[in-house]
Amino acid sequence: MDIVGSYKPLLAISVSLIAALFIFFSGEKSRNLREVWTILAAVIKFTIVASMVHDVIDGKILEYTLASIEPGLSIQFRVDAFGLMFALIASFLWIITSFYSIGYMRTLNENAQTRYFVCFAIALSAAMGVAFSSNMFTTFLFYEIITICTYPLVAHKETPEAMQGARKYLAYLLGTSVGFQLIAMIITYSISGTTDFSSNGIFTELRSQVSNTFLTIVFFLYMAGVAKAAIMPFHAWLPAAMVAPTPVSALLHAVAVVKAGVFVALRIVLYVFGIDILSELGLGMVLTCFASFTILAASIIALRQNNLKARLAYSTVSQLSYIILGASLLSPSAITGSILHIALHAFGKITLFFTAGAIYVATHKTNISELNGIGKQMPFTMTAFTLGALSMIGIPPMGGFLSKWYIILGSIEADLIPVIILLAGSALLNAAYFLPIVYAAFFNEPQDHHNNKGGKGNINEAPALMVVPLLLTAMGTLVLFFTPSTFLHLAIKVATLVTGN
Amino acid sequence: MIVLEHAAILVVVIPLLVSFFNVIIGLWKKNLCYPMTVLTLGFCLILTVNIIVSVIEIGTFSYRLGGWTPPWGIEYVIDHLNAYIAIIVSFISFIFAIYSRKSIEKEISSEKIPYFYTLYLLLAAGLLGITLTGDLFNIFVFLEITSLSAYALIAIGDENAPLASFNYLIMGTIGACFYLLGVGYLYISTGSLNIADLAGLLPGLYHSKTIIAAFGFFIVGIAVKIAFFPFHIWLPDAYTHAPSAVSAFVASTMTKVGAYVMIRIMYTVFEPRFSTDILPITAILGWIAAAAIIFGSILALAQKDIKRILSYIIIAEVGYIVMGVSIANKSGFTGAVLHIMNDALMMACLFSVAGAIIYRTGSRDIYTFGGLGRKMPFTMAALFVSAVSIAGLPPTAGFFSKWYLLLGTIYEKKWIFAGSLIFSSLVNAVIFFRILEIVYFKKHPQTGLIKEVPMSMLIPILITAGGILITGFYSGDIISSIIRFAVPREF
Amino acid sequence: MIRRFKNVVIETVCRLMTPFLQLFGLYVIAHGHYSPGGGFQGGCILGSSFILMAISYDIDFAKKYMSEIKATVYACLGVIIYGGIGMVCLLIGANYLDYGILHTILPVDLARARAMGILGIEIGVGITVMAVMVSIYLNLVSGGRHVEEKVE
Amino acid sequence: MDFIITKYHYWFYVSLMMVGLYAMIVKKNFVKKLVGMNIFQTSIILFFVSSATKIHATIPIIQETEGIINPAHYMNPLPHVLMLTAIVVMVSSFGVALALLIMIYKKYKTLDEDEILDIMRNKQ
Repeated sequence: MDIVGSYKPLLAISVSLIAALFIFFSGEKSRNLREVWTILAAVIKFTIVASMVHDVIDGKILEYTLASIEPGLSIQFRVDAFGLMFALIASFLWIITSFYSIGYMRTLNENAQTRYFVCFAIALSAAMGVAFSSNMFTTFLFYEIITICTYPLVAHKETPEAMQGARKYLAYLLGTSVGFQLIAMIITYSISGTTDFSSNGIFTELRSQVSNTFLTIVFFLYMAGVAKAAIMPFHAWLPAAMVAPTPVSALLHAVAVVKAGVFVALRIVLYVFGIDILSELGLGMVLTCFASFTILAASIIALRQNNLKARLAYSTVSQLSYIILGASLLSPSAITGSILHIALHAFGKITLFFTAGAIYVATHKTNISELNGIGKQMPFTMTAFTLGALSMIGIPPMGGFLSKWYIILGSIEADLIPVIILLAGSALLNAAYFLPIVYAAFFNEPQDHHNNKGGKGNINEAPALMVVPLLLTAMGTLVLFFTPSTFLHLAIKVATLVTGN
Repeated sequence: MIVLEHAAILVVVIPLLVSFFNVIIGLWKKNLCYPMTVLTLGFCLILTVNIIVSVIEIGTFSYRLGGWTPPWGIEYVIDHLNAYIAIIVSFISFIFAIYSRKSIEKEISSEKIPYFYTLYLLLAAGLLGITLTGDLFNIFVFLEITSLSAYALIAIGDENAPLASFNYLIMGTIGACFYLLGVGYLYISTGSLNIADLAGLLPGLYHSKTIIAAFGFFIVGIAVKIAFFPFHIWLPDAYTHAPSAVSAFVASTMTKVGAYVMIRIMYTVFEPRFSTDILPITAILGWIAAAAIIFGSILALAQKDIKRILSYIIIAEVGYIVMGVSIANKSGFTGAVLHIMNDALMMACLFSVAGAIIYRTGSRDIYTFGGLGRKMPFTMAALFVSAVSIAGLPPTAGFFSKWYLLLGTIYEKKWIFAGSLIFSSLVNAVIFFRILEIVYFKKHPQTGLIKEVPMSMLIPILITAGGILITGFYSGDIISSIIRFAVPREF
Repeated sequence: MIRRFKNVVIETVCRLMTPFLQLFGLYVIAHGHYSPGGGFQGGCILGSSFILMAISYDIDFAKKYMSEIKATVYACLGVIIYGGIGMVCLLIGANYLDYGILHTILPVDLARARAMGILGIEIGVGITVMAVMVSIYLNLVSGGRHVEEKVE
Repeated sequence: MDFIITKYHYWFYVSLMMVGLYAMIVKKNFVKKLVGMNIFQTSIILFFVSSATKIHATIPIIQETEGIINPAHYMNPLPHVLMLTAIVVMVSSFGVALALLIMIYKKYKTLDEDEILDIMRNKQ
């Protein structure tokens, strides 16, 4: 574990911030140039992040201190295996999403595209910031930046519903993070004099000074503070945020934002409290209950949604809780599984959102009941959808299986057999809300009269700029099943570090 | 070199003298007043930078007026705290001197412009005088110079301004008189007016009723001056109806300097143990501050006039500072002092943005701001930055001071105080995101001809906004090199 | 609003009193530094002499001797004299307002230089107070009208 | 009783101060408020000056005819000087206030608080 000073984390964060400036000044007049900046930034960012993989797998930790406020309180970046994993996924998917966004925005001729790309770039910077933070303080800083700069993206359409959704989004995310997370963090600092993550928990050394009740309260404050992880009852913002343009839902509300939430939740569980304290106080169990409830309830709600994006949103809510569930089991395999799930769910869910966007662009349909026979019209898109859905359900040749496998292993390690039943039940529910779409798309006849002209077996795909990215991510879910080595390596590294074996 | 040696007094005297030159020059050539004012305040800014550099290097130093030795003569004592406040005041006054040109041209008749700059410089001189002097009575004199010029400046605003200014005058005079009474009591019992001297003389007299009464008068007097909660009624009217440049300058400096005087009296003239143990005023102040924060925020939420919203927010912000002071521990005090700077920057930015909007649209009603996000992108970006800061969200400056305030309350286990801080953060977020939503996402039919404000207004706005963004990251340096030394030793 | 009230007795008496008033004012200013009195008091007496004229005749009459503009300029000049003396001390090398140092440029000894310094300051204060008293009176009585008339 | 008589000047200034405060708070006419303010300030000035009194003392000035006087026989000049400044402050604030009142009168044609509030309310 040698710590190396390096500018790379700062570079990775600032590259898209600088790009945001360029994008802003290019503006609507030179839109091609503007898009070049986006893609350039995405590629550079991914290159920087990827260049750190080697060092981290070698056991090095890259560190950079931006500003030091007080001893124990600084804005500091530290690249460890866990953070790198998240950064890797987010930055890689940003490249793909950039192309997709360009296709989506231009085809629909959306307004305020400059604002959209600027905010997107900043959001990615902030997500990198969350990934690379070495302490709770820095994490909170970037966590809030994410909230603020995604707000315009949610309100992008400027319609009353969009405003309503954005308000809800802001109220949930800001209210919980300022109201709970900040307080919890300050309490942590006031007790321990530091907010630095440590692999066996900040509180472990101070165990004797703090009472159990107090720790429990702090833990709940923290968990309530990460509303981005969408654990019930703080999930309602996610479906509301679906008014955003689909690329936003795809990258931010399936990868960057919500994963930042889960990521922070995991940081808190593993690095602030440490698994020893949690298992001693039985808090892991409580969290397991909350997560299990969320998984089931969200799946059941998803069944009843007719809007495609709303169904995907509830599916996201339930899938995010898998990750929390994995961590809450506090056993090595479960933690490995939950970290893997961050990556695998990202690929699967982004594919699904991409397809939803593609369908909307090609046919302007948003409801599941209208999707009959669409598979004939958009074969590539719907194939990708099928792959994504299978991965969500967790059927073996798809990536989603791997992470569930590890979580099940973990629940056996933790002696929690009901969790296995829960996971099986949830897989069934997943199948129940995804497969009918696939069935309807490929096997039902297009029944509606007003779409007859397109329905005569003509292929009517979305633009290539959109279809290629979604095929790529769909392939990704397949490929990851066979070669998950990088992610698996990183995840196992984290799990061994925090569990100590 | 002579300039640097005498920087402490020159900072006060030069604006004072130039302000009177301004009148004479104004009779001859009106256009010269503006550059004179800007140059003078720029010079003051350079001097205060020098002052703070030498304070950091050599520590506290003093300047004797007329060469008389301290307890008899007037002494200017420069330590970390007032060097810090002085640089804030001179920076803000310099910024708004630049800003004022265009906005004042639009709001008052051209004959009165020299008088405006005269009063403006007097106000700046008074504020700098309050911060730098080490003599209680001198503080009173400068307090009144400041207040009188503020009354006059506010009265040149819109049609309701004279009435608002009159109410302010009555309240302000009561405050000043109470302060004067406090000075009188201290003088009767110790025979000294020098702060350092008093600090040495007073501890033996702490249980005397006269001293306790004096302390009470001081606190009430200053509370009126800084619009602390039950005495806040004059503030919203006065700041709403004043000309934009004036309300920006006055709002961002006067209450802060008043808070500085409060800190001086509570923790320099008196020892901290006086206000925590002997006369437990900190507990009372803390609760009132919590009430101020909550009421200020709620009342701000109920307004739709942008300047009135900001005025009520000032009341809440004053509550923040007083709360930090009254928590009486290291973090709370650090937070309060840091918040003086951050709040000065935020208020400067917000009021100047409000001024810019009024300059272009002529409306103060937030519901008519639709579509301004496109027409005035830079101004609105500044609004966004300061809104984020005032809601206490990172990475802006407001977050860092709020962090310290919260930390202070939590060290003392005062959960309700912490709750009120959080509450106000959230309410501020609601207020400003409502405005931002209108600005960026609503359309408004009459905004066709509106464009960005002139450079002389835009640059100050952007500088303050940049300051809000950047100073947060340097809070660590500011604390370790300045504020750390200003914290009373007992904490 | 302001009705002219003409009365020979009042006018003559006031006219006669004015020079004495002003002389007294000057006396008070000049002796301020070693007997009761000084710039403030002397300035007030001087100012009141103008106000007396304004009351006994009318404002326009008083303005012949001390108009708005003149009053303003005098007020500023007084302050500048005050501050200027302080600045001169500072420039010579002592602290601000340490007018003992003036003996290096004036042909007098140190004690005398201090007296001269304070006398200069009293004069400055006297001029300012006089001018301000007059200008407050003129402004209030005319309700700001005179300034505006000049403006328009 | 003794308490009241020995400290009678304080009682005097306190009662003056209360008169002033009463006028400032209760009176509806702005000029009366202003007069109240003036009484208030005057009471403070009296307080300061009375604190400097010393029976059978003289002014602190060296008079060549009388030779040097023991400093104990001087009155304390400082409160007087301070009050000179305070009076100046008072006069200026009084001047500013009167100017404001003229402006208010020009606009509303009255100086009564209630009537002005009525006018403002009717306008909205």
